[in-house]
Amino acid sequence: MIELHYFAGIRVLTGIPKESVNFSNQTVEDLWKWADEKYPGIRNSSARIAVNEEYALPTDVIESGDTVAFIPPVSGG
Amino acid sequence: MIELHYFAGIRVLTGIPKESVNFSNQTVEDLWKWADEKYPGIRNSSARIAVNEEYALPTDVIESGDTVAFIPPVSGG
Amino acid sequence: MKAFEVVTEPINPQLYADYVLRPEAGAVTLFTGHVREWTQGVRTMYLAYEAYVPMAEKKLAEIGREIEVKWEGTRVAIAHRIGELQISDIAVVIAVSSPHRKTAYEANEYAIERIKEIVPIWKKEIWEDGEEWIGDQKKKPKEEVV
Amino acid sequence: MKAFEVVTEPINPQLYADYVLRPEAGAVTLFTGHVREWTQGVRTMYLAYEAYVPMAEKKLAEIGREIEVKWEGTRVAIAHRIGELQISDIAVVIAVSSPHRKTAYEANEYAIERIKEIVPIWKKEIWEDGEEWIGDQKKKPKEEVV
Repeated sequence: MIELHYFAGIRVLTGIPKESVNFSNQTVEDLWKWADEKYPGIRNSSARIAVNEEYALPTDVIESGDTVAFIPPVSGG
Repeated sequence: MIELHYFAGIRVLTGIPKESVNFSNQTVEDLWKWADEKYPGIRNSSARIAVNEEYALPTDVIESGDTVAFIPPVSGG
Repeated sequence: MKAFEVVTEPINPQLYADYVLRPEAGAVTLFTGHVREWTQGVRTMYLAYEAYVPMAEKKLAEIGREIEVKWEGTRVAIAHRIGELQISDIAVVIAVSSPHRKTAYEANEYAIERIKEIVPIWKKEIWEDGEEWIGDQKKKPKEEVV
Repeated sequence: MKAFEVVTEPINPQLYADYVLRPEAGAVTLFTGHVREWTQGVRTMYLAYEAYVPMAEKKLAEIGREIEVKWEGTRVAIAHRIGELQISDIAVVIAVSSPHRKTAYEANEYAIERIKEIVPIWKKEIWEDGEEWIGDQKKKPKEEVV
């Protein structure tokens, strides 16, 4: 299981702030595909994915127990 | 009469913070000559002269009642 | 206080300025970002900020380390507030001390630019006639603008 | 407080930041110049500042006007302390508010540069083994430096 966090505009799109899903030993790219199927449009949102609080590359592998966040374009300050 | 103010290093040179002197209808350049005679070296100190709280040009005329200040290179901040 | 934090209460900027001050410091720059009433002709009623708090604090600390490496002798503290903020409230404070002033300005400006690039914090603008999460696209409800 | 002043008591920077804040302001930069302990390997014990007070306040206000003309929408307050100042004491505070941050940084840095050019205030450095009024020449008692 991994934990997924959704923020700001992405949370509006998913309708939920977080969820746990069965996902392990797959890449960030795989997660994008899964997410875009479940939440059409999420991939076109310019969001980035962070794994365990670090921005991740498409080829990074997600392990069971990881915390993953969908980070839409930030607008702090 | 005009009032002369001396500050910082210039005050160390003159030994006094201010004085009143008889001076009117003469230029800033004339005052520099007078001052350098009374306080040798004052002219080489890189000071500027302010008349009535504004930096003055050598050709500006000083009138009786004016307040004149010798402003050594500033070092605030 | 922590040197790099996300807070929900009003920010007291002086705390962060005091934190970075040291005997070697000749200059302290303190930047505060405030909720502005008008942006491109649209009146903001208030803002709501949201953060991915643990990652945001980690990224703020990372920016602090970047600065302390890039400009020797600097010390940095940054706080960002989240939740509902009213006009003129402080959203972010950045304090930088440095032996010399030029560095204190440069490093401070660097910090705010980096915050806007990498720190997972989001702003929702609430106008009289709508609201929107603000991101790269900077959309505004054009038809509704008076 | 006045927006442009020379003071003898400790400076509370927040007063000046509060003064410049307005609903249009998205950014406030606050610069504080502090007495630094070490300058080029020489240890400062304390500083003494002297000013031609009426002219200094006039020139500070002039700098404020220059800024408000040069950068539209800015508001400025500046104070300089005189008398004896200890290590880390604030000698000068500059507060600038602006709709946008870039201007707030630029205008603030402009203010400190102008202060160092035109405001009749002088600094005397007091070291363990001597003292000197500091001016353009930036002399130091070379033989005495350890």
